[in-house]
Amino acid sequence: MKHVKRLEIIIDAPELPTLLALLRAKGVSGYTVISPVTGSGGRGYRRNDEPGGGSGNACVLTAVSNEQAEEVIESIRPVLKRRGGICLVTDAQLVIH
Amino acid sequence: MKHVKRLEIIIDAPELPTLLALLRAKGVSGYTVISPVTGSGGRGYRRNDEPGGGSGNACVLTAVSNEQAEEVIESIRPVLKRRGGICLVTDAQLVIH
Amino acid sequence: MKHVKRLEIIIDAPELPTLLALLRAKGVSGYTVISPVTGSGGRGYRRNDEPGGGSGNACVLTAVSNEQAEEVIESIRPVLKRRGGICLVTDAQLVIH
Amino acid sequence: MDAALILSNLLNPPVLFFFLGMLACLIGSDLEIPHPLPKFFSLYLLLSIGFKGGVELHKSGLTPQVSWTLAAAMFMAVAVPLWTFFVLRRKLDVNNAAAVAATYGSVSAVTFIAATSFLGQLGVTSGGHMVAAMALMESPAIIVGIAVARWLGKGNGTAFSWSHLLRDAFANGSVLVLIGALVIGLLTGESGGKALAPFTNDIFRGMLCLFLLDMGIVSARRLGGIRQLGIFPIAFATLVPLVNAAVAIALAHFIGLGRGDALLLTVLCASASYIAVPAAMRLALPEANPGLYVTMSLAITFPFNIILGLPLYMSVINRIWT
Amino acid sequence: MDAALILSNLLNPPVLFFFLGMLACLIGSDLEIPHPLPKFFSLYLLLSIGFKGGVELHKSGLTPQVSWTLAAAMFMAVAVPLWTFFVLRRKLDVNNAAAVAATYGSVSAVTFIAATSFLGQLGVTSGGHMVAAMALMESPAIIVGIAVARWLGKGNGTAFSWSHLLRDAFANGSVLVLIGALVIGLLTGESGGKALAPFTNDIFRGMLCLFLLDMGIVSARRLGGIRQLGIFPIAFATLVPLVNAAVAIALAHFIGLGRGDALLLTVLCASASYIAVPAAMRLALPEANPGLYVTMSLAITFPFNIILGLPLYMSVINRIWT
Amino acid sequence: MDAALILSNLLNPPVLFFFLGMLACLIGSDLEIPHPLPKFFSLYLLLSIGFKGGVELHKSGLTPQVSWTLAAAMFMAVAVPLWTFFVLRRKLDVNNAAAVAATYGSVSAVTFIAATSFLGQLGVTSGGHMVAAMALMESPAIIVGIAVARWLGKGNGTAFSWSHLLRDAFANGSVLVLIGALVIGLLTGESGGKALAPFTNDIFRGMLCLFLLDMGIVSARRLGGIRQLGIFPIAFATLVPLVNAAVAIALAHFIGLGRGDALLLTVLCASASYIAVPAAMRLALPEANPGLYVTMSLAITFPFNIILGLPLYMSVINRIWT
Ligand SMILES: Nc1ncnc2c1ncn2[C@@H]1O[C@H](COP(=O)(O)O)[C@@H](O)[C@H]1O
Ligand SMILES: Nc1ncnc2c1ncn2[C@@H]1O[C@H](COP(=O)(O)O)[C@@H](O)[C@H]1O
Ligand SMILES: Nc1ncnc2c1ncn2[C@@H]1O[C@H](COP(=O)(O)O)[C@@H](O)[C@H]1O
Ligand code: NA
Ligand code: NA
Ligand code: NA
Repeated sequence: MKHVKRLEIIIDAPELPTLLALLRAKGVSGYTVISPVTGSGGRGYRRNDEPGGGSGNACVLTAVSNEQAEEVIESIRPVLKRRGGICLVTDAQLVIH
Repeated sequence: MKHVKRLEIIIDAPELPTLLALLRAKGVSGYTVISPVTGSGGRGYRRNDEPGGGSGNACVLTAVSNEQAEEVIESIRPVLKRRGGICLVTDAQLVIH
Repeated sequence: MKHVKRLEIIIDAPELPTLLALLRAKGVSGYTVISPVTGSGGRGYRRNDEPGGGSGNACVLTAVSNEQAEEVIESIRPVLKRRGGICLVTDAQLVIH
Repeated sequence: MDAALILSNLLNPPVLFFFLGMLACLIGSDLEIPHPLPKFFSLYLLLSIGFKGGVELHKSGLTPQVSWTLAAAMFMAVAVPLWTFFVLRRKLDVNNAAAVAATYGSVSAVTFIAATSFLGQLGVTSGGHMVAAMALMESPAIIVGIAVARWLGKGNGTAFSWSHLLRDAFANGSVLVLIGALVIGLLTGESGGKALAPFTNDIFRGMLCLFLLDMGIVSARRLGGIRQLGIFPIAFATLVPLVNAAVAIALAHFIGLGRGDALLLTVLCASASYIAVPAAMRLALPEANPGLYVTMSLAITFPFNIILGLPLYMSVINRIWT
Repeated sequence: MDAALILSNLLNPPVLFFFLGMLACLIGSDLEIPHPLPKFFSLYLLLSIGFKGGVELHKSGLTPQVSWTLAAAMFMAVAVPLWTFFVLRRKLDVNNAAAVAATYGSVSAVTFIAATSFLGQLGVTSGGHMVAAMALMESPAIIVGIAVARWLGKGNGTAFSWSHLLRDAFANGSVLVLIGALVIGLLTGESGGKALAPFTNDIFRGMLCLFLLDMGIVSARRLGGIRQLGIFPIAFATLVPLVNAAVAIALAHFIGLGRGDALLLTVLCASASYIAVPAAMRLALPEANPGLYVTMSLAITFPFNIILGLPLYMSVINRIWT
Repeated sequence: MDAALILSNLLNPPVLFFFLGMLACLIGSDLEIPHPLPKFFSLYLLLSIGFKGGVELHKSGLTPQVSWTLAAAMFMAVAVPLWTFFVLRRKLDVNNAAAVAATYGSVSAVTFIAATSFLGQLGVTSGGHMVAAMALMESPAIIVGIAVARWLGKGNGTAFSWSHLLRDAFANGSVLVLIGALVIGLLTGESGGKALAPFTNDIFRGMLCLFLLDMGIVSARRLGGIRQLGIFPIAFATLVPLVNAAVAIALAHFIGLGRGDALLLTVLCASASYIAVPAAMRLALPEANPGLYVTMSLAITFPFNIILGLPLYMSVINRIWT
């Protein structure tokens, strides 16, 4: 088992491609996406019930090495600043094949 | 980065409005909802495949300040007692715009 | 509140029944399933957009006692080895009815 | 009960797709109708059946015959949950007894629909007001079940509240769509009926096939769970429909219904709800175990009625009516 | 404005299902059309309306009459977001003003569809090229809105880029399906039209009912939020459609449209977008608050047009045209 | 190969919607058909095509002609995965070679459907038993592929088991729906056929358009990935269909099929599976890379057949048959 940082990023669904591109640019090739998710925050309640579209969020879960973590977080800060959303960081252990 | 408690609450989907009302009542304005999710627990397996309805659960993720945490948890206990479900608490760091 | 290990297992969706059977075999009766989720890892990007099927993953969340954890993890290793996927382990506290 | 009836029931595409679904599950196929498609099919079926019924009722009007039928339906919808509750109480706790009673007091729209398409195949006519009867029978059992549980169920936290009770009974999504569509059909009448016919009538049986394909999968999944239920629920799930059917047939004969309407009333009384009631019970009686009442109605009573019940009730009615 | 018109509009099944949805939400029903079913319905409606319009346009061809109509539509699609922006700017910041202006400059396909089925009920004919007018009116408002925000909006990080602007305006999923289906209808003409008719025409009103049932729920959910908007947005959401409608009626009369086409042009100008524009604004103007522009168009302007607007505009047109 | 054929194929609404989907993806539109709607469309298409085929087969019966066709289909379904495997083995490991071989040995129902609607447009008749041929061709390739991989693939943990093999081949959801619907069509015959016709026939082409719209998006998404595949898979994905088509045409001519049936047999052999086989391979050969076999069949062979294959095969057949 390897000590890693578990990053959980919740952003506006249309920002997902941008975010994933950022992650890949930082060499993060492993991530899991849960989309759509709904929620509420500083920008109000996102019901995601708008006809033919919706205001859903996406939740991106990625386990990165403790070294990478800092850099990855800094790289996504601007997205959170511009489009809202959060990033939750927890210490975890990764079991992989 | 701010130290927070990451609460992960899993309850019977129809209880979601009640739960969110409780959270807002405690001043928790930020949360993310994943619904429906399925699962199994003391009340058996919830397949969520019942025609035209289903027995899904909802998963509510919320990052609250260490001070709030205790109070929020106590406020949702009754719901868990009455309708089942769980709440998982982890230490996390919150990155926000 | 009880100290537990929070296991988060992400695997190829068709493997879900196998995995849940393994968990139950180890006496784990409580778990939550989020499916489908998409993602990327050693085996490439899973878009889950294949017509009439899809390459989705499933995310299984289970809180197990610290004693159980080790054994459960070892029992699912072969699945991760054979079919890919990951297991993230975090320390958590469980609030239950 | 003659073989021709059984056969013409079995050779009905919807029923065959139900079997296909069961087969898929039993041979361990990965076939599944992912959420929320089944919800779409049930929504479509409730909307269409309700709307068509409303249009028919608009044509026929409220004749004495119709009123008698509705009265009989209402009577059964209140009587069945009451008598079954006291039977169930001998083996089950208050909450579970109340939930099962409500399940069997209410109706299964899809069994009703299967019955109408069965009649269509036999060329037996039936009145559109029977849909109104179905709509009337959805809610009373829910009210009776919850009320009984509240009154006899001591010390289960939740206090009794009429407003909650009525909301659980009528604000239920499925009930609302069925009744709403019925009223809309009544208001718009034949012009509305014509405008929607291609949607509510023509493609109806196809959508029914899709829904029953899913129902087959879903009920087969629960077959394993039946054993754990024990003998009492299994016996209840097969015998009580027969008793209710018998009473319904007598009633139908007494108020002089035609053979088609008689079958539909019988099926309504013999069928158990697995859409509206479970949803309502989950909200109102969370202490009751869905593994019990859903399994009974979905995995036992529904297939029983679809496969054996329809031809059986029909043949009995044929005997008596002639 | 005569009662008969209001009534024949209200007795339209789609409108009644819209009310049913509102009712469900207001009495706290658990009725909901789970994601992504509404997306399926809107996709179907856009595809069908676009395709049928293309086929019609293929028949009619580009007559002067048609060209004038399209020109008028284009003019309004550019004029409305401009004039409303400066009105809005008095109370709102640049981004929100631009977003609301784009919302009201663009069109609501479903209001248009409801208008056509309203005309159908009155037996008033209209031209298929009106769909082309609708398609033309979807995007200009988006471009104007974003452009204005970029030019007047100082220091909001994002730099101005034409390619982004055009992509946001035309690569928008809903716009693309509508325009794409229109072109496909144009290319395949009557043969294609006949082949798809059962899908695009016959079941159309039924699908519209399902979509409006959802719209009813969704708009009712937002009724609570209206109060927080304050008086200005509410007044804007009800008065501006009337102003735009008046201008449109004058324009329609000036270029000599028939009564049917006149109503459709009026409805296009009076309606506000809640599918294409919000999606585009979310991408291009994230700083604008969807709680404002979505609520205005969805919870106020849409019901207003569907319930009162249609008969009102029609009766005015009837007065003037005769 | 004459231009008229290409054109009449391209001016087919379903094909045009396929292009619309591709266009949407290439210009970076946010258009997408969210999960599980595509599953709904494919389920509908498989159910309808299977059911209609069964009804047709019920009419025609098992004539010698029909038997010969089915025999030829079976032969190709076994021969193709075998010969292609040994070609593929020169460049790919056992698992990938087996998975690709199975993919090309099996069939693409949607290519088949596009071919039938192409024939419909040309006014060329074809037999319903061709659907039976398609159903027969779904599974053998899966069996051959897995069997070959198990026998030649040393030391990949999983032991060989016939029961698993058969389940992977026949319990596959899509295969089951297709075969099940075929059998149901056979059992219910014309009466069943008539009852479901509005659902399975009338709205069929519309649903096909929706499905192909999604297919366009999905294949365009993978165009980028083609380059990484390298030259061999690309060549294979375009040349092998031509080889199989040639053999199929010869076979069809030899057993004296009509032009319509000949085209359908050709398309079956030339097409590659992207629904049933990938699902089965994922379960049985997880070591094989879906990025390879799905991309080849979905992003290269499918568009190739839909756009060029159909008119090409038809013109060759026209030459030879006259
Ligand atoms: N404290 C929180 N806990 C969990 N999720 C949050 C929290 N704050 C915001 N979110 C999620 O992030 C999304 C965007 O947040 P915001 O930009 O603050 O509106 C919200 O819709 C929620 O889904
Ligand atoms: N130990 C656990 N780990 C993860 N999820 C759980 C656990 N126990 C219960 N759950 C979730 O909570 C829901 C309700 O739990 P219960 O009330 O115990 O049936 C279950 O359906 C699961 O989704
Ligand atoms: N580092 C990671 N963080 C989060 N999820 C991951 C990570 N690596 C793999 N996954 C998930 O596990 C699935 C299978 O992983 P793999 O077998 O490595 O392709 C991927 O599709 C992702 O959904
Ligand atoms: Na009953
Ligand atoms: Na407008
Ligand atoms: Na093939």
